[in-house]
Amino acid sequence: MVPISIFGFRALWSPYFFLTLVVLFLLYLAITVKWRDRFEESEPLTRSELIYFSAGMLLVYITKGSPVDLLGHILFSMHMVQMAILLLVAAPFLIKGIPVWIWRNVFAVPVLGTILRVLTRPLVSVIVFSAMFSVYHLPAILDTIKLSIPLHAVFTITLFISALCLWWPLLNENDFAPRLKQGLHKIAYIISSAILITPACALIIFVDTPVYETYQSGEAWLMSMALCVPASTLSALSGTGLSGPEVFTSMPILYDQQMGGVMMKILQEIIYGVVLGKIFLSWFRHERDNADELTQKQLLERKRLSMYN
Amino acid sequence: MAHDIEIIEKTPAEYAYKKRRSDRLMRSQLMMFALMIFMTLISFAAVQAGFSAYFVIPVVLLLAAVQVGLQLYYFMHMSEKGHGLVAFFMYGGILIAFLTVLTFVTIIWW
Amino acid sequence: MTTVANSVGQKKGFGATLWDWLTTVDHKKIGILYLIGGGFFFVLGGIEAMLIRLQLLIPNNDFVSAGFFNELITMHGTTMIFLAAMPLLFGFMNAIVPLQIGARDVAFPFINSLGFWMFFFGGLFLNLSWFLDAAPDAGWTSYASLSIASTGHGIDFYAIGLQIAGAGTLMAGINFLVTIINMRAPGMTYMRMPLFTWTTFVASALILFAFPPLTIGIFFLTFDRMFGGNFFDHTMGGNTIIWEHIFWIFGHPEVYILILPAFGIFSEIFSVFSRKRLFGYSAMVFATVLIGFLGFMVWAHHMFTVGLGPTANAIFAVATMAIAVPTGVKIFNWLLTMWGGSIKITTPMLYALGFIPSFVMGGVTGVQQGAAPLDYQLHDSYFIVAHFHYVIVGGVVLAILAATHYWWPKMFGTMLSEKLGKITFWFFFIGFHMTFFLQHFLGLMGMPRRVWTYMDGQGWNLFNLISTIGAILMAIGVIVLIINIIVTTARNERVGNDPWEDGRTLEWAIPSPPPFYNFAQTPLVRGLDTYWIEKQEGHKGYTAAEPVTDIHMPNGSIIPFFMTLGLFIAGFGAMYRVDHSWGLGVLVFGLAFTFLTMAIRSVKDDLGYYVTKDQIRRMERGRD
Amino acid sequence: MMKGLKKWRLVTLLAALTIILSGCGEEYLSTLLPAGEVGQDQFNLLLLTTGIMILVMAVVFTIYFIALAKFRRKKLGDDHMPKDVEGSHKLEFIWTAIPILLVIIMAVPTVYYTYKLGDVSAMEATDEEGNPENLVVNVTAKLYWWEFEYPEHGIVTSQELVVPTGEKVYFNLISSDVKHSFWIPAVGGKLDTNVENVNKFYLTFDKESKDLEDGVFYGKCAELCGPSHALMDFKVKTLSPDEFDNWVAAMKETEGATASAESADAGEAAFGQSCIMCHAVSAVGTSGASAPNLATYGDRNRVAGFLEHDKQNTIDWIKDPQKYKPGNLMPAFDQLSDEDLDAIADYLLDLKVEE
Amino acid sequence: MDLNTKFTPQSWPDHPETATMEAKNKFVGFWLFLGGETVLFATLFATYLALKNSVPDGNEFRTETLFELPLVFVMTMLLLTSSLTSVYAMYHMKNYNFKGMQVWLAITGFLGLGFLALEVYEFNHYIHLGFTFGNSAFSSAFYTLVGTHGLHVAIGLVWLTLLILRNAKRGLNLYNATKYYTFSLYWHFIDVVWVFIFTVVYLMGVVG
Ligand code: HEA
Ligand code: HEA
Ligand code: HEC
Ligand code: CUA
Ligand SMILES: [Cu+2]
Repeated sequence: MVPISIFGFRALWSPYFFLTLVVLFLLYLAITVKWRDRFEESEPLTRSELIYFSAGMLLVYITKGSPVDLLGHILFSMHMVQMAILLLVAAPFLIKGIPVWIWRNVFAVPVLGTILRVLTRPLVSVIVFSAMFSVYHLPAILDTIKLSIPLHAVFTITLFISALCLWWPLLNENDFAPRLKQGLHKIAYIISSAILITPACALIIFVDTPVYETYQSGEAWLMSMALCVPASTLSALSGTGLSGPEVFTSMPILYDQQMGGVMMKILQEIIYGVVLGKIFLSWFRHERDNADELTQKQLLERKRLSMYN
Repeated sequence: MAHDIEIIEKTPAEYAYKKRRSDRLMRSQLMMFALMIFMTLISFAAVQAGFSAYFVIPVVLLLAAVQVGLQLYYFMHMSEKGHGLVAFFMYGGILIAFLTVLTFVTIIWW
Repeated sequence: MTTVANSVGQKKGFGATLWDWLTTVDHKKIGILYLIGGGFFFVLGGIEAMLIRLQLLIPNNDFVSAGFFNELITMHGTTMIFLAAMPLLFGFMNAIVPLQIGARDVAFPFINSLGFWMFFFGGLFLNLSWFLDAAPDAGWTSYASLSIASTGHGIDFYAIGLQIAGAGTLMAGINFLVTIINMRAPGMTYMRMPLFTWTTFVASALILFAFPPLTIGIFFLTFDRMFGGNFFDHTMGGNTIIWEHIFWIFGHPEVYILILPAFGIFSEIFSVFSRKRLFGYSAMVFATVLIGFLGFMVWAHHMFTVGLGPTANAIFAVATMAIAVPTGVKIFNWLLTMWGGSIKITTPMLYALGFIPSFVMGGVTGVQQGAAPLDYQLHDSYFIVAHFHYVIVGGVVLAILAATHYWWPKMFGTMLSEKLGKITFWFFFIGFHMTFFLQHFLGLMGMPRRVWTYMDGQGWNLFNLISTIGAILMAIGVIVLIINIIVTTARNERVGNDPWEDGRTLEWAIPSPPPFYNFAQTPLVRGLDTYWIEKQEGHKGYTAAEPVTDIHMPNGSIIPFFMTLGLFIAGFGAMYRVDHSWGLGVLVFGLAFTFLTMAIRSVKDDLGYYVTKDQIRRMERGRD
Repeated sequence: MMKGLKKWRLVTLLAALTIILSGCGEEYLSTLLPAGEVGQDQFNLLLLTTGIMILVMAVVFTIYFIALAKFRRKKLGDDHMPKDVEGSHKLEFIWTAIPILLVIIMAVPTVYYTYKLGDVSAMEATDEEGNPENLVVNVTAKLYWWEFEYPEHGIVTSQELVVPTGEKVYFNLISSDVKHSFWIPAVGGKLDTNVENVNKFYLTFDKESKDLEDGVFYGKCAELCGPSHALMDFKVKTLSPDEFDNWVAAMKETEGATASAESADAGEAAFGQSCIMCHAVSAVGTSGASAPNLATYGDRNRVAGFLEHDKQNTIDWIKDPQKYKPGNLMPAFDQLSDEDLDAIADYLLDLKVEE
Repeated sequence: MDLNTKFTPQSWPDHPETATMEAKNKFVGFWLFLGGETVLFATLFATYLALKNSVPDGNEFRTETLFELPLVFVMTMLLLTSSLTSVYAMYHMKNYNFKGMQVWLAITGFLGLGFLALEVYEFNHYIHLGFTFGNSAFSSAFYTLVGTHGLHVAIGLVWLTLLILRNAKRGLNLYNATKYYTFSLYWHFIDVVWVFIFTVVYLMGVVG
């Protein structure tokens, strides 16, 4: 078995990507701390916001920059883990990490705000995300995307944005943009999004042949490696018998693929489970803290119902 | 006595408001009906036109799902107040329905 | 129309009493009916169990014949699950849940009574098979190839009887759901509902979603056996695995329908007899909901050896194991409820204490079975029998026995003897472990389940012998309980509102047994364990939410009885249609009769009646 | 330190378990004494999960007994009012997290073995000459007997499965009437024989059966299949590869054997008269017979899978099969004279391929 | 409750279907029942999908050749329209226009009857072709799924007739308003199921 370190430092740790993220992080600090007073209605950065944002950035780097990314090009199951973490963990973290007042300003930008408001409408966002996610995993599409660097970048970023839109209505607590107020609606939203990505996962899990060219040994696989391995390294490696994923793992390709589907589904279920738990908890707190008000409501309702009795 | 019925008359203004609202609602429902008919037509047409099954099946399924959503939310008023738990149970039912169908088309052989 | 006077109950003749019970729509009386019906079937199922155990006492026994043995296990399983455990739980739900939420009755009193009669006639139908033709003999799971091949009318009895009883269960489920959603007293927010109410709620939701698949599955079976269908006939393109899926899509949630109310019962008991509020209430509620939810995702763990392929097995294995987590949360919360409390060991508490170790043992073997490759060895062996009796008897039956002692004073106004209660417990508990503990090892030693007899020399003799002796001890325990009930009823020493003295929930705030309208005034709920709060503040009874007003009560009706009778008759028609020409006529007549009663019900207005303020005041005064 | 301690405890626990569990059961029948790799894998999983379960129970029981000992009202006094606590997030986190951890520990080997034991891709593998590399046995379950076909060799046998040790044996399983389930507890379990599709799996047999008490492993039908489900046993003979080859050769030699009604042997004649239409006496053939192949009857260990293998039982069986196996599909031959029965039994007991 | 209380359009409550405790119970209960029905039909659909075109050797009935879309299209239109007419009926119910409601409900009933008649015709046609209930597993699954829906329509029609006739003389009150309302929910639900039937059974059947 060959270790993946043969691809060299750049492929493993994506230094340029790392630098980009560092710059973004500095920008974040600058806006939220240094230049904050230049914005009206700004509020001081809270600790939890900082933590969420840093964690989000870190996860983005881990999934798209670190060796995980490279593995994700070799193993389909790793790719699915990467997707799950990027789309279902990093995305909500970033939303929560950016202070509300910034979001308010973003949504106030004339055209952009309107578009965002449409894209983050619950019905739209859940459909767009599921559609993009499912389409992405159609064998023909995935194979095409993985053979072109720009296409891959564009699609990854769009998918990520659609994930942000998916999470928005759940996390938002203000009226300037779409939000789901009631716990029940949130639950329905989560369940329907879980359902909508199931067909894609199920197909991946239950199809009985390897369907992704770019995850099988051969030309396509090697070409797709170009996405994260510098061309020079790759050409230097040619002739070392680099033929396909089997060089790095003993797992049969079909199992890798099925495991990918299963990993995606399980991770997604765990994440959604945690979110459901949180929704339940906040519902519980709401009921506990507003018990008197709820009682008044019940008394009124009782009166209404006995009016005609 | 509790079973003396109180009758509350609406003022003319209130009544007019109620009328207006229900007429507006009715108009939107009529539009939804038109939409539903339209979608049905598309479904049948897509099949008749003989496109590839890989295209037709997702499309007709999607249209069916949307149509059902319209029925539930517009004709059956599932979005109105007091339908929270109702919606919850409908979604629960749909989830289980979905799982059942999913297994029957995957892990029962053939 | 029932008048107020006779609802209050003067001395009545036998005929009038009978009529009263046949027509009652009062949730408390229906609760008692469920207890009687369920209790009867429990003893019946128990006797079947005893016969099973006697047959397996020694190798090569011929105490019963092979065919009869299969009828015994089938009827034992079916009776215990559908006609004993569930109805007994329904009995307590009916009697207690409306009281706990401060309601005067359930949402649909009429349907409540219909549900009971459906259960009862369904059970009767099923058990008449012993006398007519032959009893069902394909196991309580009635896997399709065997149940289609089975000759005689046995399986037909199973199909039709369960269809009728199942419809009743579904009605009861919807009824409880609506009752809990709509009829809670002011101030009873969801997060103040006692756990028994919560578990009833979730179990009812499971019923709502689990019973329709069963209905359909049984229809398929009926069609295949009686009307020329081909769902399960592989020579005609059919597929027997469909039955297995449908049965377990129903069957797995069904076991949680049984255990969740049991959890609820124990939650009440732990908290009352530890004199302490339930530890981690919100986590308990969430765990309940989560168990209900996950309960629908794991059914294929009963089908690991069917050959669904490694991927399906792996998914369902992991999902199955996940259920251990919320269940564990519950177990630890109970332990921590006791921790730091003031534990009084009454009979109900004794059952609760017996429950924890028993259920944990049953639960962990469940998780072992969830490990698919290991289950290849365990499936259909006595290990499985041991597992599910540990969870069912160690969980559900102990809960039912506990609830019997705990709520008996509330339902009947007199306390069961504590001494006899404890004797029952010890016989039952020791007998239970003796019977089922060794069965784990029998399974591991290669003994398949559902075997009519076994050869000598396989190393199973001793454990089977011990197991049978244990079963006898259990029977003695049950007999002591029956004696206890008779003695207590004869002695009839009346008790007050709160006989355990540490009651926390609303049912203990009103007289035992409660008046037919339950609460003279609708209560105002002031927190979790509202009666406990009132007592702490030195109040007597409960705070009222509104002044004394006239109370609207539903009318009794005989229609549910006749509606079900029609179906009962139609069932015979459907079954005998195949071999007698009159069958069709009977089928049509029965259905027509039912439809007629339904039409009468829908055309005849039934608006109920009022109990006036004065009458209430008089009755409440008469009590003190 | 803590960790080391825990590990140490787990190891002793497992060791103790192994001893306790293997103490019970018969070698030829118990899952606790695995005689093959599959059974061993499953047994290891049993040990692992049992270990975890005992740990869980130990924790629960400890808290339980301490609580019970410390907080009795008898001790605390009748008017002791405990403090009400709502809950504890820290504790709740602990008892959610630790079970999750334990579940993961169990889930990993579970998934691994599920795939490992489900891997039948090598079933159809052939060597250069197109000969199958692995032994494949087609099992057909019938009311209430088992038929084993060796398609590679063109032979069939029933009631007794004969397999070589030390290699993977692949099985194709189907049922011809109602559902049954194929289980050899000591070797590994178990797979259903459905009516509408062929199920596949493999087992390995690591121990020769001749040292066992009866010289065979016991096999069981594990799915309720009618009145005689309990009696639908079969036996498994495991032979060294050489002996197995000999056995196959001997089986092939019975080609064309039949029982003629005109034979001088009274037993053969009577058999040819009444029985040959259902029972074959040649082991060469394919599956699909309506009654067990009797070519190896004399080598058998049991009559009809479960009765003591002797002449009296053979006669009794032929006279009234229903008495011994209710619901089986062989008609009674009580009209046969005692001499005929005696001769048939002798004839049958002489049908052997082993020495 | 008093059946004789007379309302006027002005005093008629905004939500008559949930104006009393009994009404609200019925309303919630009926919705829950529909949730259960969803699972019930799902089981039928799942079975149908598993057994679709699953026939013994030599049997030539297949979805592709059996189903005819024009008939299904007409049936669909009838049922969809009846869904709209029942919306109209509820519109009048909420406005306390009893006559209007009854008329629209009657129209709904006739449309439903038309649907049912076509379905009977369709089944009859198949049976004459030899595609009987016992023809194959596929036929059993088909008739059971579509027939269960048809049975729901039939029950709905009986219910509707009883409602219309029973209340013809006494007009609208809070006691029967819920009954009308739940009927309309039921009817919409039947429509929802049909949408899936024509999609999954007929359209996907013709596509293959
Ligand atoms: C009340 C009924 C009841 C209950 C509650 C359960 C609970 C569980 N059951 Fe059981 N089961 C049955 C009734 C029940 N079962 C019946 C009747 C059958 C046989 C049907 C038939 O074939 O006839 C059956 C069969 C059955 C099988 C199929 C076996 C086979 O036929 O091959 C399986 C397999 O996974 C299983 C698993 C489980 C699991 C994982 C749980 C879990 O819910 C248990 C969870 C509880 C715990 C685990 C204990 C407490 C937890 C802790 C203390 C936390 C820490 C624990 C860990 C980390 C492990 N059950
Ligand atoms: C709620 C469910 C429930 C309950 C409570 C029980 C309770 C008992 N069960 Fe049950 N059992 C099942 C559900 C249940 N069982 C199921 C689903 C099956 C599987 C069926 C199948 O394979 O299809 C099964 C199978 C089953 C078997 C395996 C059969 C086989 O596979 O061959 C055995 C064997 O020991 C058994 C024994 C017992 C015993 C001894 C009790 C005891 O706990 C019973 C205790 C009760 C009594 C003993 C009542 C006694 C009362 C009297 C005797 C009164 C005396 C009478 C008079 C005075 C008139 N059961
Ligand atoms: C109608 C077919 C039929 C006929 C005829 C028939 N048998 Fe059988 N026989 C069976 C079947 C089926 C079994 C398997 C029974 C079981 O184990 O469930 C069987 C089993 C046996 C067995 C036990 C087989 C074993 O492997 O242990 C013997 C011995 C036997 N038959 C002998 C006879 C003899 C001798 C006759 C004639 C006198 C005879 N049979 C006629 C169908 C038949
Ligand atoms: Cu064959 Cu049991
Ligand atoms: Cu289960």
